[in-house]
Amino acid sequence: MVNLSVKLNNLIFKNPVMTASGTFGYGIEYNRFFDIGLLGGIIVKGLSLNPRQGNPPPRIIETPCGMLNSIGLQNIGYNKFVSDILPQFDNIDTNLIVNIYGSEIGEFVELASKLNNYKQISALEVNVSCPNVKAGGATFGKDPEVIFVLVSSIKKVCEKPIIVKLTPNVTDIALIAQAAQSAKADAISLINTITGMVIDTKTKKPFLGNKFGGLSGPAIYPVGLRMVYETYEKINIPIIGVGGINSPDIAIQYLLAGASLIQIGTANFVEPDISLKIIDGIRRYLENEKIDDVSKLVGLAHN
Amino acid sequence: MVNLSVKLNNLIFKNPVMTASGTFGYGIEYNRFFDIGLLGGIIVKGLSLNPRQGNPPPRIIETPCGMLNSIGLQNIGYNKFVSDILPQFDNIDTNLIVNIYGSEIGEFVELASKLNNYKQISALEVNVSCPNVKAGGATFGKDPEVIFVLVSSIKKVCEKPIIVKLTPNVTDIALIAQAAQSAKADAISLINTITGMVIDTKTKKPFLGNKFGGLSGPAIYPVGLRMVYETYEKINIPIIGVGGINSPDIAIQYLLAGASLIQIGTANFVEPDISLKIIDGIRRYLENEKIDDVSKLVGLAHN
Amino acid sequence: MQTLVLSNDKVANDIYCLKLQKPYGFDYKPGQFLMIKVNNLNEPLLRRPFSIAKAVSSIDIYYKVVGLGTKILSALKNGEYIDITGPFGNNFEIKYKRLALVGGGIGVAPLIGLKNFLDEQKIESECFFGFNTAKDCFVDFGSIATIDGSSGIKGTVVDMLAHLDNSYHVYACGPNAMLSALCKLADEKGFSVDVSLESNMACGFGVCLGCSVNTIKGYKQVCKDGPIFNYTEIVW
Amino acid sequence: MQTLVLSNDKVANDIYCLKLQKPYGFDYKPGQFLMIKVNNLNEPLLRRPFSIAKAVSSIDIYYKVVGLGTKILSALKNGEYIDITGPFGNNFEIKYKRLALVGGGIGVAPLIGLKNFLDEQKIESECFFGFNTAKDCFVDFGSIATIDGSSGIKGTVVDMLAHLDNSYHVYACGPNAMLSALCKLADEKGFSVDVSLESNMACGFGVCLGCSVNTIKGYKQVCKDGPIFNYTEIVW
Ligand SMILES: Cc1cc2nc3c(=O)[nH]c(=O)nc-3n(C[C@H](O)[C@H](O)[C@H](O)COP(=O)(O)OP(=O)(O)OC[C@H]3O[C@@H](n4cnc5c(N)ncnc54)[C@H](O)[C@@H]3O)c2cc1C
Ligand SMILES: Cc1cc2nc3c(=O)[nH]c(=O)nc-3n(C[C@H](O)[C@H](O)[C@H](O)COP(=O)(O)OP(=O)(O)OC[C@H]3O[C@@H](n4cnc5c(N)ncnc54)[C@H](O)[C@@H]3O)c2cc1C
Ligand SMILES: Cc1cc2nc3c(=O)[nH]c(=O)nc-3n(C[C@H](O)[C@H](O)[C@H](O)COP(=O)(O)O)c2cc1C
Ligand SMILES: Cc1cc2nc3c(=O)[nH]c(=O)nc-3n(C[C@H](O)[C@H](O)[C@H](O)COP(=O)(O)O)c2cc1C
Ligand code: FES
Ligand code: FES
Repeated sequence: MVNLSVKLNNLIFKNPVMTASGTFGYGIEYNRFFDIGLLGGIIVKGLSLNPRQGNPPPRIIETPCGMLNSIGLQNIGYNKFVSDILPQFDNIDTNLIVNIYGSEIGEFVELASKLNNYKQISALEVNVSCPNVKAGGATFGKDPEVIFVLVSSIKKVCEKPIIVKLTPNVTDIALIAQAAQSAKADAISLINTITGMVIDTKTKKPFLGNKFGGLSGPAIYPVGLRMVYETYEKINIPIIGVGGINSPDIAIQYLLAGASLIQIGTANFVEPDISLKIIDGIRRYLENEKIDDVSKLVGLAHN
Repeated sequence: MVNLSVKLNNLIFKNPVMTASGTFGYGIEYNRFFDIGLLGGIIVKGLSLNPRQGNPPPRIIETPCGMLNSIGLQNIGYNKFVSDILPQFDNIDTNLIVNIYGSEIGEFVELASKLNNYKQISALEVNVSCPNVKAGGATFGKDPEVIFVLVSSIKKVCEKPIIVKLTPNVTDIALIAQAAQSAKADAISLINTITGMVIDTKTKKPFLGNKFGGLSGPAIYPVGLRMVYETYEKINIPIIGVGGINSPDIAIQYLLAGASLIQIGTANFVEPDISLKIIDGIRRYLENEKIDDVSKLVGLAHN
Repeated sequence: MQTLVLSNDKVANDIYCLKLQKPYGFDYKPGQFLMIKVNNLNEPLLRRPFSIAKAVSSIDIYYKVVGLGTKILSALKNGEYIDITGPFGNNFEIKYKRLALVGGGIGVAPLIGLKNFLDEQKIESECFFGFNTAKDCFVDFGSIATIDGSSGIKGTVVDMLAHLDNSYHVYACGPNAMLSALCKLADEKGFSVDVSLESNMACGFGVCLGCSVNTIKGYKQVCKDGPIFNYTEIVW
Repeated sequence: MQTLVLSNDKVANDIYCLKLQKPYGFDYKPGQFLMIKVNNLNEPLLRRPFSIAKAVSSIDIYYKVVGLGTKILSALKNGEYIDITGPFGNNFEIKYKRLALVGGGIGVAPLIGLKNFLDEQKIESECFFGFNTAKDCFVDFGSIATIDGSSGIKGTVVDMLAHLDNSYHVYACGPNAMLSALCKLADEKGFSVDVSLESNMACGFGVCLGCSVNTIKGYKQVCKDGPIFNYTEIVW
């Protein structure tokens, strides 16, 4: 029997496979496909203090082995989230992680301090990397000093583990990760989407209502993997790998590169129960390789 | 009849389609497939003063809708290039552009000043963006000040148009392009490859001999397109678009985003005569749209 | 869910009818759709949405070849398997009015199942379908209009609706030009209209938030709040 | 070049023989290979290299299903078209020595064409082919060895070569383990060996510089300087 469970601070993940923010709704929607309690964790759609409308349509377009999205953080807002969604998690046996977004530092802090009160929530993932909102987000994610202030401020008001999710659209991602680590972040998620665009040659205009969108899907996995590998050599808090994972092989590549946990994003749309297949594939790989604990894979590619 | 020709300084390109450095050998190799004189231009494999061995194998691996390469600028060096290759271009009626690389500024400058003497060469493309060499290259491409000094120095010793080819692995590509423009670059090529990696789960090691490689192919086109679009709003010298182009539609998207010329890279491996198909496709698009000059497409997506 | 292809035949110009083995316990309401993964590769990456035209002995889908996904679909042979998810979406609500089904081109597809359902329930309805030419027509019932007059009356489907008044409720699906002509007529004559909308989709069940349409109450999801909307709700 | 598939049959465990219509004027030398685009999509993106096993009435390729590209290839039906480029690469040079052809597994493929050529030229040669089991064997000539003894002698192909001495020249293709055993024997017995090498390839004709192999004279390109190299040249 192999051990698939992973520890992060005091949190136990029953396996290293989580679902990525914005690709798994509020989790509940997937119960029609499988028991979401089987997952290592669920990261819900980016939440803000107030409800957000999101960007004008069209919001998605397919690209070669990928897709662009410009959802723009449409969400139901804090109040509705705690009243309607949280109670549904009372009896779901997995880690619920709330991805949070604010248009300024104060908003992040207020939201984090409020969410700190809910026992259903295992950790917060701070989204400093969404390319689809005008104010705040993207800028935050690119400046190590802002990251430091943001994360320090959140840590002051929230006792739950703080995961910082970074944008790949930077020159040196490890530098930003180091700033988050200095501010006592508990883990780093890498990567959010890569900014891209598609132009409609019929109308001669950008296809997406918001012009730009975030590229996700298998196309980007070599980039996410490289960033995990690079960052692993520069920080000593856990890394959560995300970007293009849609097979056990790619998931294992992320673990070998240095990710302690991984997230499945776009692949959830294509194959709703892909996470289970990946958990199973990781288990079988460990059995074949006669490795008794998934944590022993982490970072092996650096040896 | 539509006009496909494009002017850059005093250079006339008979059409906007060129072949990208490193994907078209020294050009001659493609004569077995079609008359390379039909191209707008040919950009040869990155040249350095001295011959280079390149990186250890394996050097390529396929990824979803893309490929990673870590060739490491293997090339025959200046002497052999001017003695063996250049004379073959005496009677080829297209623009020959030499992509140059140096491990320090002095080397770039020396090479540019030597190449300045050869009438077969239409322009130089300065590769400040190759991620596969340890010294120089990649760092150059990420620091606007270094770019400024490098390009200014080259401009002093070389009268031919200087095209600066930038790396996409930066936070703000338009900023780097602006530095090149200030240094009197004649055009900007966007983009080189995005750094990525693949790990072999059998050996648990990075697959490529050089660990990291550059991601190219259709997977990256939304990223290249976005960078062209962004940069077009910040500079007023011509942009040459490159990254994932393998169909007339994508080529036209680049023109609409603001590229005056485009380059075909990885697609040359898959379909050696793809450039001709793209030239033809652009012509047919212009005819259908009743646009008489390809230059009228450039930047239209910004309106 | 891997599903057996029973047949996949060309039924008109660029239009195919795909029949899939009905999985045990499969149930749907007229207006709902499936998401189909057309091959096992990463290209095309996403599933494609298709209305269920009928699900009596098999699941029937009518589709038009417009791009890569539908082109790949059209090469499927009986005996092969494809992966479906669904059914998703809301459904046509039956109104206690005189009912007219109005479809244009491939937009006729979701109305076939509705007609079937209404017939089963012994609810009367009139059908009006428009095509460019006779070669595009893939239904054998209802009143037909073609732009070139090669079948039925010459003109658009909306030209056949002069008799509709406020006692009617219309179920419509078709190209935007048709829908806007129809809605203009509805404003004039006072009949009500439910339309089935399209949008690029990634998931099909409300989690990606990619398929938004602008309504008078803000953005709604075509896949979950729709695909069927009252036309007065939509900000066209 | 779009080329008609004449047949594509399973000939052994996971091994298929693909026969393509020979384009007018097509010529090749034994040892050369084709680059095949297995479908019209961006996945798999790159062409795949395959040795030409024979090109008499048709172009014959023997391939083993090992990954996505070869899996897609195995679903091709006669009457369909695939796109080939080539032939590329150098070829087996005929030496004026006693000749032995030594192949392991799918590595036997390029030697089939060489054998054919030698027979045509009335040049004598001995053939030794090794497989894991009888079910993997797809040739009907030569001496066979199988690991499990289910066909021919029990053992590896190298076990059949004890009689080779420095009067012999060997043409070899197969897995690395076989090649290194063979080369060790060659060092002992003094026979010379040309091997056909493999590498990941993007272009197949020397422009991407992706298929390098380390030789005593520096990196060389498997696609252009090879795929056939004298084994003493290679830094193993
Ligand atoms: C609820 C619902 C039900 C549907 N039911 C049916 C049905 O029953 N039958 C049927 O035939 N169809 C139906 N459709 C439409 C069908 O889903 C599409 O035709 C199909 O997804 C096309 O896929 P494709 O891969 O062939 O085309 P794609 O290549 O994906 O192109 C499809 C469309 O996407 C857009 N597009 C893609 N790329 C670009 C680009 N670069 N620039 C601009 N535009 C682009 C274009 O509008 C193009 O026509 C339905 C759609 C929805 C939402
Ligand atoms: C000159 C030449 C001649 C050849 N002749 C023949 C022939 O006649 N018959 C024949 O059957 N084969 C031949 N081959 C080999 C054949 O080209 C390959 O088997 C084929 O390209 C495999 O393609 P695929 O898409 O099925 O496998 P892929 O999925 O591309 O995998 C093929 C191999 O690539 C490597 N690989 C891919 N991805 C990864 C990864 N993430 N990590 C680690 N490794 C990876 C593995 O080694 C894997 O086995 C020849 C090769 C060369 C160079
Ligand atoms: C439709 C969509 C919506 C997303 N929304 C969010 C979000 O709200 N917050 C966030 O941090 N990341 C969001 N992401 C990014 C994903 O969580 C993930 O980082 C990214 O898609 C890369 O992983 P993938 O390639 O597996 O999809 C979103 C991605 C997609 C495709
Ligand atoms: C095998 C290979 C070698 C390359 N060598 C060079 C080079 O020597 N100099 C350079 O500036 N760019 C080089 N490039 C980058 C390409 O010119 C191009 O910028 C990049 O591949 C993106 O375009 P594509 O997606 O169309 O291939 C190389 C790319 C590949 C795939
Ligand atoms: S398609 Fe994903 S929410 Fe509608
Ligand atoms: S495969 Fe491109 S150089 Fe050999």
